[in-house]
This record gives sequence, structure tokens and C-alpha cells, in this order.
Amino acid sequence: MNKIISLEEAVAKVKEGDTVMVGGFLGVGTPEKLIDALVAKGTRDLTLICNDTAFINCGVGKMVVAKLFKKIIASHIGTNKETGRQMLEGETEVELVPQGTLIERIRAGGFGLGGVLTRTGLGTEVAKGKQIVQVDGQDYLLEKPLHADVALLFAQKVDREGNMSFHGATRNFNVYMGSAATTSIVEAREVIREGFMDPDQVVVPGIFVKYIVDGGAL
Amino acid sequence: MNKIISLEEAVAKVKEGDTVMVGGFLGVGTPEKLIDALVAKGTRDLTLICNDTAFINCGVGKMVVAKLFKKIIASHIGTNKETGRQMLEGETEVELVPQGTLIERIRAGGFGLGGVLTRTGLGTEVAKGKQIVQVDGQDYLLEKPLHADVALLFAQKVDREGNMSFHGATRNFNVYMGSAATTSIVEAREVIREGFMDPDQVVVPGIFVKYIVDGGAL
Amino acid sequence: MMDKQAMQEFIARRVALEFKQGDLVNLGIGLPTLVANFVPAEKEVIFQSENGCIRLGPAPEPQNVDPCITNAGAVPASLLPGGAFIDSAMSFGIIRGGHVDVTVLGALQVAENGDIANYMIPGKMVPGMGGAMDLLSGAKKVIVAMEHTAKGAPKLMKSCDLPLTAIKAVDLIVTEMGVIEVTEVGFLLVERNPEYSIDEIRQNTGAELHISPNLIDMAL
Amino acid sequence: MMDKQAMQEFIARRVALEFKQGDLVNLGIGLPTLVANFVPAEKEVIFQSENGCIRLGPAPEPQNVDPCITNAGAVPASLLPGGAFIDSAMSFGIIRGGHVDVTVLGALQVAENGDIANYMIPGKMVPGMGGAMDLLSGAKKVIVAMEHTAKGAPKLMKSCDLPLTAIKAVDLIVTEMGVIEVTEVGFLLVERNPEYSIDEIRQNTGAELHISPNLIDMAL
Repeated sequence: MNKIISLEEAVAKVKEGDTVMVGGFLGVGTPEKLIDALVAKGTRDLTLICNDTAFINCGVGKMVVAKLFKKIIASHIGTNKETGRQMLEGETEVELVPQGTLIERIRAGGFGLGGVLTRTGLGTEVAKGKQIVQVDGQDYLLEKPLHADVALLFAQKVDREGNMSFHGATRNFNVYMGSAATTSIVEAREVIREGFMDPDQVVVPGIFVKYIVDGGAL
Repeated sequence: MNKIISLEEAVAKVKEGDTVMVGGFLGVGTPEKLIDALVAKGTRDLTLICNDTAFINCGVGKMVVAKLFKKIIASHIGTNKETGRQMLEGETEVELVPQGTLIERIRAGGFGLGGVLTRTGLGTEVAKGKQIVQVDGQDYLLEKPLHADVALLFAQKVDREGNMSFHGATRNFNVYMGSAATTSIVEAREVIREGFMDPDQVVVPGIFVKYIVDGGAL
Repeated sequence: MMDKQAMQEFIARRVALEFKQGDLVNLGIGLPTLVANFVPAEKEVIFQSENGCIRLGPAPEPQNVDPCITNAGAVPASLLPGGAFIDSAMSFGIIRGGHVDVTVLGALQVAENGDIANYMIPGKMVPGMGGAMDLLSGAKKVIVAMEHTAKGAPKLMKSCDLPLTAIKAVDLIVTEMGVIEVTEVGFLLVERNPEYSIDEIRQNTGAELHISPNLIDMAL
Repeated sequence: MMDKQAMQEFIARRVALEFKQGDLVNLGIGLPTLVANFVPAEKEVIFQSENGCIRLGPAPEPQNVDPCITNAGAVPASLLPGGAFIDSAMSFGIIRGGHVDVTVLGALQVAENGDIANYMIPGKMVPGMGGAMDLLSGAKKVIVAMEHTAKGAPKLMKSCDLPLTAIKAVDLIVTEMGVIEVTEVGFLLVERNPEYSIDEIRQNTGAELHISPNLIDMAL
């Protein structure tokens, strides 16, 4: 199976109205070429699941500026004024999720767990309307799994099988988002075309990767 | 901080009555030297948390034969006849836990989660006496977190900081057990004494490792 | 009559036909492990083993055995190019999360509603469930590969009397006598080994056996 | 009176004294980040940042900047020898699991029972909680490092009127006026900056301020 596709083919996998997970932490470890191509195409009414909305000229922040999202699920939006403006003016719905809860909800979605039991957010607005589960007399918030139609991921290296490895602080959400999405697309700085990655070096196995896009050097 | 200690110092960290987690899958990725030293010392009344009880002459199986355990929590004991004999004759208590639930309960213990919500085991003896939690109309079994006094781990390589990396199918339970134990000891085939591991190559960060034992080549 | 080895190979050969191009497959220990030998070369199937291997390959030559590379039965194995080693949490994330397309397991008993018992005989043999309960609850398709009876005693039953490994989990059963689907109405024989008559198969089955109107000879 | 920068450095310098040998520490963005500059060289403290760095080091020289190596504020950073890069699930496993010894965070308001508000002003500024809620629920010790008032308005309160980031989470507050423990009976002044009288500190505190019988000058 050839998983390597063009940027054009890749963005065609994202449909209007889709829920998309995008890897990255304030733009670090984000598939910038996929994002640029989506902005150019203008695929709208998307729901975003991402750690943050980065900056107006970086990462998913560019998609915010292009008004591609009807809803944003993130832990932090403070570095992108446009997200705050769209939220306060009611243009875009924003659901704030604690960062550790967000990654764990994504992992639960991908790994077949019924939810996440965490003390994070107890007694705050995050807990409103949510089920509390007692374990040995201690309260835990039940946070539900998250799924997406498409995951847009970044890796330092990927082989033709889709095996991913990383450099620096770029692992962040990229490690688990592929498991929680129907279709996952990895933009890698380097696509290994001859041979395969050393199986001891693989961080995310290729079974979580459906398509590969060559991102090239930064 | 020097984390490298002798085998003798290492086994002295395990006290009678302790709960010990031991890495390995049918002996693959198990700290054999730590186990041999514990058998020689004869530290008793331990509770074991391990995927399986390996074989009578291999891995934690040797500790079973030496009758070091009062209780065993594992997913599989069928490869070690002595475990079965001790269980059927009432000498040792055995709690069978589905393998995917076992690793997730350990991770929940180490990662501060209130438990695991899984469909695995619903409708079976595993579910008896356990809380069922409904999420969106679907039943999930609530499985509780596991903790240990000591984790005995195996790695292919470890640096002085305790950063671990692996070869082959030896990661298994070694990746998460350190997080769930008060004290964790890693036996590595190779201890890196000059310099440190490439931070991109670390699988388990050294903060989960308290002590290091040089295991040497097999 | 086939001998035991021929019977097991016969069953394994038939199971292998169930895989689709690109399937991620987990094979249980014993008879199911044999299935890997009969996947046609042109069909790309990825074998996962729960101890942390993706793209498990054939047993290595003795001189190439690596004690760190084994299958879920601790038997020396190899990894095919493109494979990966993973930890148990990710291995079972794959299994529980529905990423395994097909699992092939043995069984002590299967009930007509898909219940399965395969991990213990109380007071006698208690090996434990290992990864079987997760595979049964997580895999998209569950195939049971087993001999039709245990020394003449039916293993396909109205309901299991041994402790269950999972409820309503089995999709398909392949035995030396035929291929049986687990349907809304119970066991449905869809393929028959011509060596056995329908009556013989019924006599060896502990629950009602419906016969498919499209019954064919067992494909091999 | 100190200018803003001197005040922030003064606070950061005092917070740095709280760390013990070998502590795993997570510093919030802003003032808390400055604390790293004042840890004595002989004390080994491991800085973790939630974006996936362990043993975060100082900012690199411009020619050594690697766009993939940043702190949790996306500012170029370095890793010290022995460091590691991890994913977000493990990063927050460390945080939620109680493996972080100390976290230092800023705050908009802190209540005398340890409640803290630091992630939004409704209708005005809603940056989000990022990793703060997890740090507050998971870290063994929570230190708030902040100016004592916001343009003269008290930030230490009887109860917070802004949305809470966590309940009963704060252990210690360090401001330019003093060091305040959050105790069973409320705020307890344990160290005082000699530049401020006890009355001045009381006037700038929005809840009862207990004075430790062992009150000392602020250690620096």
C-alpha cells in the first residue's frame, strides 16, 4: 500500500464540517504545509481539537484567521487574539479543556476507553454538567473520549509504512491523535523512501497512519 | 545524584511484605539478576504485580518456585505449573486481570487517574463486585489503579540519569511500572557511564527511575 | 479421517482466507498461530502480537534468534521490514481501540449467542485470560479456530457452562467440519467439509445448527 | 520602591530558595519563569515543561536556536545533559501523577482557603487554563509567585470572585511584600519584606492576615 500522497490529495481528505485534530504546541510540531494548503482551499465549518490556537501567523492560528472553524476545543487560546475575538463576538464556539485532560480524552478515544477519571477541574467551571465518579471515597471527574474525522500530524521522520519518530518538543499531541481519528495524515520533515525505520526507534507505529505527505525541511 | 547501586544494595530496597511490580512478558524484558538476587536472599510475603509468572526456571517464575509471594496479580499463569499448584492448594492468592486492563491500571496508578473505564471483562467473573459506569448509554467496568512499593524493571540501555531505552519486545510493562512505584530499580544490559542518552531516543525519562543496576550482557 | 496435525492445518488454511488486504491481525497461541503460514503471498496482512510487535514475521533461522524478539508465546520470532516494537499500553490501546481487524482465537466452548469460554476450567486448569478478553472486546472481527469437539464432546453449545471470557463476541467459527457464522438466530453453517454429512455435523454440535440456503463446500 | 522588573526578580529570587536538592519543578509562564535564573548552582533542580521537556536549560545562543526545542511559552530553550523529550500524555502523567515536587504559578486571585483563579476574566480575557489546572491538582507543592496587588487592588482575598482554576490548591504565596503560607486558619505571614510594615501588608490583603510568631525578614 502506498501511503505517500500529494499535498493536494491530502487536503481533499478534509471535508467541510469535519472534526480535525491537529498536532502541535503553540505551533511547535504542527504540520504547517497541510495547514497552509487547507487555508488556501478554504475548507470551512470545521471543528478543531488542538492543544492551543498558536499565533495568528503560525500553526492552526492561520486557520482561525481564515475563519475555517465553527468550534474550537483547546486548552489555551491566549496567544491568538483572533480566537478570543471570535469567541467573545460569538462567531466561534470555544470549549476550554485542561491540557492533561485533553490529551487523555484523545488517548481514551483512540484506545477504546470509556473516559478519563481525573481530579483536574473539580470545583471549577470545567466540572459543570459532568458526571462525578467516586473511587474509594475520592471524587473524580468523568471526562469523555474524543474522536475526529481527520488527524493532521507532524513528525521529524516517517517511513513508507507510516512509522513516526520525532525531534525535540514536537511529540506533544502527535503521538496519540492518529489513534483517535478515522483518517490520519502525517506531514514529515523527512520521508524515508529507501528501507524502513529501525523498529526500536519507532515512536508511533504506522498502523495509526493512513497517509503521508512530504513536508521537506523547515 | 548517583543512581547506580550494587545488586546487593538493590535487593535490600525490597522489604518483606512489599508489593513489587516486575517488568517482562514470559521472561522477555525481565530483570533476571535482580530476581536471582531476591531468590538468593529469600525476601518473603511479597505481592507480585506482573503480566505473567513466566516459567519455573525463568523470570519471576523463579520467585514463585522459591515461594516468595503471598499474592500474585497477573494476566496469565499457565506457563508456570508451580503457580497453578500454589493457587489450587491455597498457598498463594492469585488475582487474574486481563492484560490490557492490567497495564492500564498500572498506568492509572502512576499517572494520577482515578481508574480505568473498559468494556473488557463485562459479563465475566472479572466484573464481579466491580462498579459499572455508564458513558453515553454504554456500560464500562471501573477498574482501579495499582501502586507498588518497588518496581523492578529491565532496559537495554540506561544512562546515569535513569533514562531508559529498549530493544525488541522488552518494553512491555517496563515503560509504565516505574511511575506507579514508590521506588523503582532498573537493571540494564548496558549502563551508559560517559555522557547521556540522546534526548530524542529516551523512551522512559529518568525521573521515574530511582536506582540503576548494571545487568551486563545476557 | 485427518490426523490431528492435518486437521489443524486444514482449519488454519481456511481461516487464512478470511483476511482482507491490509488487515491488522492478532493470532492467539496454538492452532491460531498456524494461520500465518497460509496467508497467500500477494495478500498483505499485518500481524500484531500483544507482547509488543507489529509486523511479526516467521521464526528466524537458529543462528538469527534474538532472545528479545519473540511472539506472544515467547517463541523466537522476527519482524518484517516496516515493523515496530511497542509497549503493552500501546499494544492494548491498539486492541481495545478497535484497530485490530481480525483476531483468531481458540476456544473451549462457544455459545450460539457468541459467548465464549477459553481461559479456565475451575479447580482444574486456570491459565488466565492473558490478552484474550481485550481481544474479544476490541477486535472488529473475532474468528474462533478449533476442533469441532473435545474428544467427541460438543464445544458449540446452547450456552457455555465454563466461565466466560467474553459475552456475544464471536463472529465466525472454523472447525474441521465446517464454517459456522454466529447470527441473530444462532449457529449458521455456511460451509461444509464434504468429508462430513450435515447430520454428522449436527450430531457433534450442542445447539441448533441452522443450514445456510447458500451452503457450499468448504473453500480452501 | 522597586520598579516592576526589580520587584519580579525579588520575588523570583525568594521562590528559588524553596527548592530542595533533586526537586522536579514546573514553572509557569511569566514571572515564574524567572525563578530558574536564581537557583544556586550547587542545588540540582530538574525543570520540566509541559510541552514535553525534562531538564529544560537556559535559552540558547541565537546561533544555536532549534525551532523544535522550546519551553511551554514557545520560547527557544535548551535541554541540559540527561534530559529527555516526551509526549503530552506522559508529560501530564508526570504532573497529574504527583511526580512534580513543586510548581510555581502566577495568579489573579488567591483565597484564604487556597482556592486560586488564574485563567480567565469572563467577557474580557479568556486565555484558557493550559496546563495550570493539572499542575494545581497534581503537584506536591503549589507556590504562587505574584505581585501582592493588582494596581492597588488586593489579590489575596477572603474568596475569589473570578472563575476558579482549582480549589484548595495553593500552599505558599510569595509577593514583593512577604511570604504567606496558606494554613487551616487562612493566610499566615511567615516572612516580611522589611520595606513594608505589617500594617501596610494588611491594608493590601483582602482577607485576614495572621502573623507567624516566628515571623522573620524575607530570606534572600
